[in-house]
Amino acid sequence: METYLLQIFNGISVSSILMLAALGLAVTFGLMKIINMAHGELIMTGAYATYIIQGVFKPLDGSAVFGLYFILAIPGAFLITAAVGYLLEISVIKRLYGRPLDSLLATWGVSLVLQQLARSIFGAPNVDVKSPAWLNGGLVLTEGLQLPYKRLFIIFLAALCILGVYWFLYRTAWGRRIRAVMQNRSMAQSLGINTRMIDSITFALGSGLAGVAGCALTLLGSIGPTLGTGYIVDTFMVVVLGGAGSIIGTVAGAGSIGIGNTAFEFLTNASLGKVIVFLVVIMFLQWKPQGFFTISSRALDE
Amino acid sequence: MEKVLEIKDLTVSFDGFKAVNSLNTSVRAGDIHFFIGPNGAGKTTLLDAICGRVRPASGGIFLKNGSDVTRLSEHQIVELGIGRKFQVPSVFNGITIYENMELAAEKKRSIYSTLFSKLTKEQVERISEVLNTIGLYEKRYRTPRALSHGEKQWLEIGMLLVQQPRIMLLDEPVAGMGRQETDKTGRLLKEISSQCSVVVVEHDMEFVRECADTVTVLHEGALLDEGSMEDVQKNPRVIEVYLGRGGE
Amino acid sequence: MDGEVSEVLSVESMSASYGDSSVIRDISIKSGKGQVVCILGRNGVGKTTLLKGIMGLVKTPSGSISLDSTELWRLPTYKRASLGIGYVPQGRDIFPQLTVYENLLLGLERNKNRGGIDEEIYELFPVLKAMLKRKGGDLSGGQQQQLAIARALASRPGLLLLDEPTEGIQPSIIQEIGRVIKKLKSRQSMAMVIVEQYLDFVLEVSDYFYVMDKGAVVMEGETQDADPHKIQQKIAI
Amino acid sequence: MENTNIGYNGLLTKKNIPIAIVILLLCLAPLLLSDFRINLLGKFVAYAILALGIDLIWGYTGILSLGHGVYFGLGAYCMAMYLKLEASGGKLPDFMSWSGQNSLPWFWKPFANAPFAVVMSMLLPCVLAFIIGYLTFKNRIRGVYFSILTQALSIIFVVLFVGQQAYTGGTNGITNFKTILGFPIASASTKLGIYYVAVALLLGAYVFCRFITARRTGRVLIAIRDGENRARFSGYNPAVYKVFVYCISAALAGLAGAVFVPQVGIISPAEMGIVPSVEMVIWVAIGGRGTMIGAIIGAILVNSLKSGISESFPDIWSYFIGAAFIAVVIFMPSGLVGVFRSAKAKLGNLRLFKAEKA
Amino acid sequence: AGGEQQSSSTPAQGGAASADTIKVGILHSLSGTMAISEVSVKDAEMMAIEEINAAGGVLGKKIEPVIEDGASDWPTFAEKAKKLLQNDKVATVFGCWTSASRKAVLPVFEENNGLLWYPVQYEGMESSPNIFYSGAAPNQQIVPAVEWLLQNKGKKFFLLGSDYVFPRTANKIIKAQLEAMGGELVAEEYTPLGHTDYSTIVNKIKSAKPDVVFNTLNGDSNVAFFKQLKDAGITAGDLTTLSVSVAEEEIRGIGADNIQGHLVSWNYYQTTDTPENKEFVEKYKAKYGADRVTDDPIEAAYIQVYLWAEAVKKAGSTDIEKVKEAAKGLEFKAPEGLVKIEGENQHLWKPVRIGEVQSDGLIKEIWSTGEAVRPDPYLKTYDWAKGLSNE
Ligand SMILES: Nc1ncnc2c1ncn2[C@@H]1O[C@H](COP(=O)(O)OP(=O)(O)OP(=O)(O)O)[C@@H](O)[C@H]1O
Ligand SMILES: Nc1ncnc2c1ncn2[C@@H]1O[C@H](COP(=O)(O)OP(=O)(O)OP(=O)(O)O)[C@@H](O)[C@H]1O
Ligand SMILES: NC(N)=O
Ligand SMILES: [Mg+2]
Ligand SMILES: [Mg+2]
Repeated sequence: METYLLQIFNGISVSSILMLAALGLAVTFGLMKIINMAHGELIMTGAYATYIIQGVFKPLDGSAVFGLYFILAIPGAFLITAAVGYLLEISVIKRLYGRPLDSLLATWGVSLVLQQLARSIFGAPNVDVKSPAWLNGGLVLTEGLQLPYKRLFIIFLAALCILGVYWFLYRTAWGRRIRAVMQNRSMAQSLGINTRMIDSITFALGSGLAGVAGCALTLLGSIGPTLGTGYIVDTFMVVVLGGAGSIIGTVAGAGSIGIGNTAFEFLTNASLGKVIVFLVVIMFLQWKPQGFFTISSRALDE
Repeated sequence: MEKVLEIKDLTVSFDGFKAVNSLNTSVRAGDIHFFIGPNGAGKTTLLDAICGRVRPASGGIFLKNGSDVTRLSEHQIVELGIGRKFQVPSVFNGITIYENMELAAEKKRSIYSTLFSKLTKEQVERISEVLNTIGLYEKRYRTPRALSHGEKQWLEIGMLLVQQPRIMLLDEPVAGMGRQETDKTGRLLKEISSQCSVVVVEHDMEFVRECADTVTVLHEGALLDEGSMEDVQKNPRVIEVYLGRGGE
Repeated sequence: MDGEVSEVLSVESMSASYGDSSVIRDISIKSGKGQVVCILGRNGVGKTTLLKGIMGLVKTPSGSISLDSTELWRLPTYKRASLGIGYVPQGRDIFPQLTVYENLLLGLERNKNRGGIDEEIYELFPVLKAMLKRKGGDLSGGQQQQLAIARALASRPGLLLLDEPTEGIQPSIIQEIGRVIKKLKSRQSMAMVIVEQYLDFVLEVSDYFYVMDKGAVVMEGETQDADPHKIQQKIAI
Repeated sequence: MENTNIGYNGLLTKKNIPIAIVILLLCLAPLLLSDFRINLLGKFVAYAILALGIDLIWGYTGILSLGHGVYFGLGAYCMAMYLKLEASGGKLPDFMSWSGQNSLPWFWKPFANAPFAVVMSMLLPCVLAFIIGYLTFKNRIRGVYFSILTQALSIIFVVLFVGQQAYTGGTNGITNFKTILGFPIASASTKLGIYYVAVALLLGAYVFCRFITARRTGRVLIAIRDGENRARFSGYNPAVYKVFVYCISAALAGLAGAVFVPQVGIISPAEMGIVPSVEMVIWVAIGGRGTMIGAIIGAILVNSLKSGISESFPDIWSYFIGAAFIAVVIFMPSGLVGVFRSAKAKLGNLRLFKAEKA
Repeated sequence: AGGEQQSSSTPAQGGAASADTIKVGILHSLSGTMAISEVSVKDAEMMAIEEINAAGGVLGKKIEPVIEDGASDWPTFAEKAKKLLQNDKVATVFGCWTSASRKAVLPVFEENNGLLWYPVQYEGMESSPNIFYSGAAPNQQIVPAVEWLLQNKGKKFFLLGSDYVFPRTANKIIKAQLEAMGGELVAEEYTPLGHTDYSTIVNKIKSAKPDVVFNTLNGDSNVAFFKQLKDAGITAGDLTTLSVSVAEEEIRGIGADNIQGHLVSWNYYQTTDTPENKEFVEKYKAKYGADRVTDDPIEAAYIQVYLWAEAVKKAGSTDIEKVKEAAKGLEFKAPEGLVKIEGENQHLWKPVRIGEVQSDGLIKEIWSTGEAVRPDPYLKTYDWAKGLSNE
């Protein structure tokens, strides 16, 4: 029984990680139509940002204050990665709007460069980010059922980010501007919106979210130059399964892939579990070619 | 005259909103049949239903041979001889204007025939003729990307002309055209109506008056009036919801 | 042109091109407060391009464009809009995935201190009020056209550019739009440039007209003095 | 956009000068380059065959497959099975015995026959592409949805091939070949022979693709790329056309895989993965999509560059390659061929007038 | 950061070997997923070359390294191996990490009669005349570890590995051994390389209740596994894990506090107490930074360069056949202790050590064979291993 309860919790936990990792992509890909192959490297940037911030706090290691670095690391990773995203936007991405397939190629180049950059700066081997003490241990429900605080924290963080992004995009004037620009750049301009600025901000936002995901991932896994590569397909799958352009879809997509993955992994093994989940996704798309939350359109193309 | 298209009890709804509501009407062979009505009356939606773009919630659309097009896919409907021009001009930007015409002129649209067969001499001549008619002969080796709004309208009409469907659906063909072009379009329609039936949606009343054999007025998805233009434009309801009292 | 009205828009010897292909050469037009100026011409002569040039949506290699004596030529599109231009493009350009209401709110962007949408707009286009929550892209063609006009009017611009505003609109509303234009004109607060094919409409609402052919003005004059047949002929060649 | 009016003329026109030059250069290369370089070039020629297929579906039809590595891999595995069986000389292949397999699985047996293996290297990808294509295109899965779906396909295949070590050699893949049709695979003359076969196949594949694109079929494909729905309302069934080119493209990828294996001496599941699949698309983009010659040049050039730069700067070559990708996309949106063409156009060679006269 | 040095020492390439240098190839993944491990190994090889050159080189000539990037991709390894042998005509190559990359280059070395020195522990069942294996064969790492665990920790084994040839083959060996020695297999799980979520696996471990988890995970996955194992409230005190692909370098990425108390099996640790090692660790840290650590593959990579140089000196030539002949029985005082090249299969005699991870990230030896163990890649000396190899 406990095994099954724990497995359900694991499913939710994996979903929340996927959600966090995919949220930035939901913005840059779902909204901006940039097929951002460097998304994984932005996640990596967030993880290394966390590493740097931890380094600053290193002298305090041992004291209770040290654990607080992580609270700072979340906005820190967001800002640093958003800044990287901003630079990327004004140098490369801005030339690619309306050319989604070209964006795939250029961002692929970007991902190669970022990976190598990480290797040059931080060295090829993995680095260690020490988790804050207050996230060690877990919520003990029964003897065999212990929910790690780290995973609970990530679930909380993912929920917070989703709500924040949803509110920002759908409830604020900025969100309205962003959506308008993404749908029709020249008309938005004609209405007095500084589309260049909106583009940069939006891409920076999506990148920053990837950074937050990277920060969270330091709690669970390795921090190395290729950290992001493992997430790229899964996150695209999440966004596509949910329906590109829909934040709620991203939640649904992450939920079903995450829970599916853990369930099938539990019943079979990790490899087969992945195969089954992907097969199910492929079959699902046959039935709903645009994912869970379809955005219908009367226009002839698209 | 014999009916080439019969719309029976057609309802199209979007999330509960009935854009077309229990509509019954028919189109006769060789007719130029206009659908008019206020913005949002459901005219475009009706054309969408006829050419398979939207699936009706209920009702059917029957051809002369009795087949119900609401059960067919888009290209099958085209094969049965229904051609469509869209409200927003849509042509293929990646190939030249001439090639756009070629694709439309194709009779068998299978891979085999596009790979191995050649267009007949008549087809080639027809394309040149139509290109001249629509005034794009000079530009035929350019891509339509660089055409103005009105020119694209013409190209789309031209493609229909070489496609030679049995029923032609035109959604606002003269929108964005000048008087001259509008008159020309009118003449064209009359010419081709000898070979096929033409269904037109338009807001240009002068044009309607000029060309229409039959006029159907839609309002809120349903039929408001049907008959000749002289008759329907006297209908006070039509004047109220559509024509306005300002003169027309 | 009439010397009394204060000049709002003045385009002088502007050229415009798409990439390498030049479409408009050396064109000059003017419009003053409370004045409606009309651009006529056959398909493909460059009317839309002219408006896009004013908005900064196409390359304008040479010329000068001034709005209330501010030079626009070097400014990006959004700054031009912010200085007080409302634009209704050909093809409507509604934001398809935003609701009607959001589309209207975006009309206020250039004038951020305006609180909300004037009730007047809804009176003018009652259909919009009924559909505030519907997605812009789901509207019918004519409804979208109305929305596009409403959106441009929402911020009360000093200059209104309308590209074939009556296209796809039902006759009764065209009359209504005509009345609105006249009303706006009578307020003397706005200059308007309208591209139109619908001659009757133009003659009714405009003060001054330009006929274009192949990227240049080939005829211009006061509407009241004009002979419709002459204009028609000029357009036809 | 690019290929405005190819195809009105036969195959023997000035349009074919570029391909003639490329093939000639490839034929003369062995006189100038070392055996090692020729072997490498032969591998790039295999990639060029694959690039033709990708160009057909992407450049012409607008279908972006991010899983073409799968078809390449399937073709390669078919060939590798044949080579492995020939190498093990009737005995159980080495990896099978160390994976605990005691007898040759039934589906391996026919691959001892070379013609069968070659046919299968194209047929198998083609059949898989048909199944995938039929389902997805019929159900109107399009654009990035299709791309991501093919990514999933690619992951599935990698994981399956890795997992079935006893049948596929697992992560290692299949390697350690000895002979091909009885000729020692390592000998210089065999290698040269294979190289020329590869060049001949490239030419064949080019002619085949040009045949398709020069016909009205090519125009239909572009029409589908630019407006699938519009094409539908013009009476064409996009699904049929898409399945058709997708299958051809997969078969070409399979062929490329079959040409790749004897030259490189190994195929592993990683070659079916996302990374190679994306790179394949990049070759075409850099060469110039929508032009067959661009695909060939892109494949050969990008790979030469990658090999060359990684030899000179083994630690930091990613910087150069990454920057090159970015630069090409930004500054040469139509690829190398596009740059060449616009340069030509600027020289006053207005094709319009010629077409006018024709 | 490591790796700046070789750019200065990478000579111009392409020409034939000049008279006063001997070209050698270095072939590792410097990019891609394997770079996390292989870059350090490359660094160790470069250090050895520099030392030898500083001491006058071999046969009066300086060693000139030609570095190539295998990019974590097996066909690329094959391509680069061909390039080194055919184009650069190198005297020998030091390279590879994964067994897959070694299998990929093996035919290239055999066809071109080249020489490869391979520094990583592996699954055995191989003995190419063109390869020297300086890492452990199964009987020098896995087999003694299983035996020790059975004696000291318990009988119920949970086998966890990455899904590729080394773990699968290693587990095949372990299973045969367990059966022969009265152990019990409770589960065998594989995860794809690069797998990052181990919550389900940890849950499976919890419910299987093994005495021992024998861990053959490779690379990044170890970080995720150990972090998540600890989060689930399982410590080394509750459950023993023994890893064969986790060394000091990997522990840095995992975080010492996450793996403290868990066991590993290798031939060498940074803490290994020999005078040679003291010097080696000092030199390595001086060269690459005080925060860097040495570990088993790094040490093996380092000594294999010396072994080759010694063999060349003894042969008086870089000719492959002569070097191979000279290498037979060659002994070397390595940081791990005295090692010897076994002529029969070109593997090394190595001491075996089981260690426990300390809070500082270093490993304390808790058991050792003392002297070097004879390499037995085909496990011919073990009765229970009869069916495992078809040789
Ligand atoms: N996908 C949809 N979702 C919701 N409402 C829709 C959708 N498509 C159409 N409608 C609504 O259905 C009604 C009919 O639209 P339709 O486009 O058929 O009108 P129309 O008669 O062609 O008008 P117009 O003359 O303005 O082109 C409109 O009120 C429109 O808003
Ligand atoms: N994007 C473009 N690229 C290149 N040329 C273009 C482009 N858009 C329009 N043109 C060309 O510019 C010329 C003028 O076009 P424009 O749209 O301004 O015409 P218009 O007068 O508005 O016509 P219409 O009444 O049909 O809308 C046309 O001949 C057209 O071929
Ligand atoms: N030899 C290994 N660890 O792959
Ligand atoms: Mg309509
Ligand atoms: Mg226009």
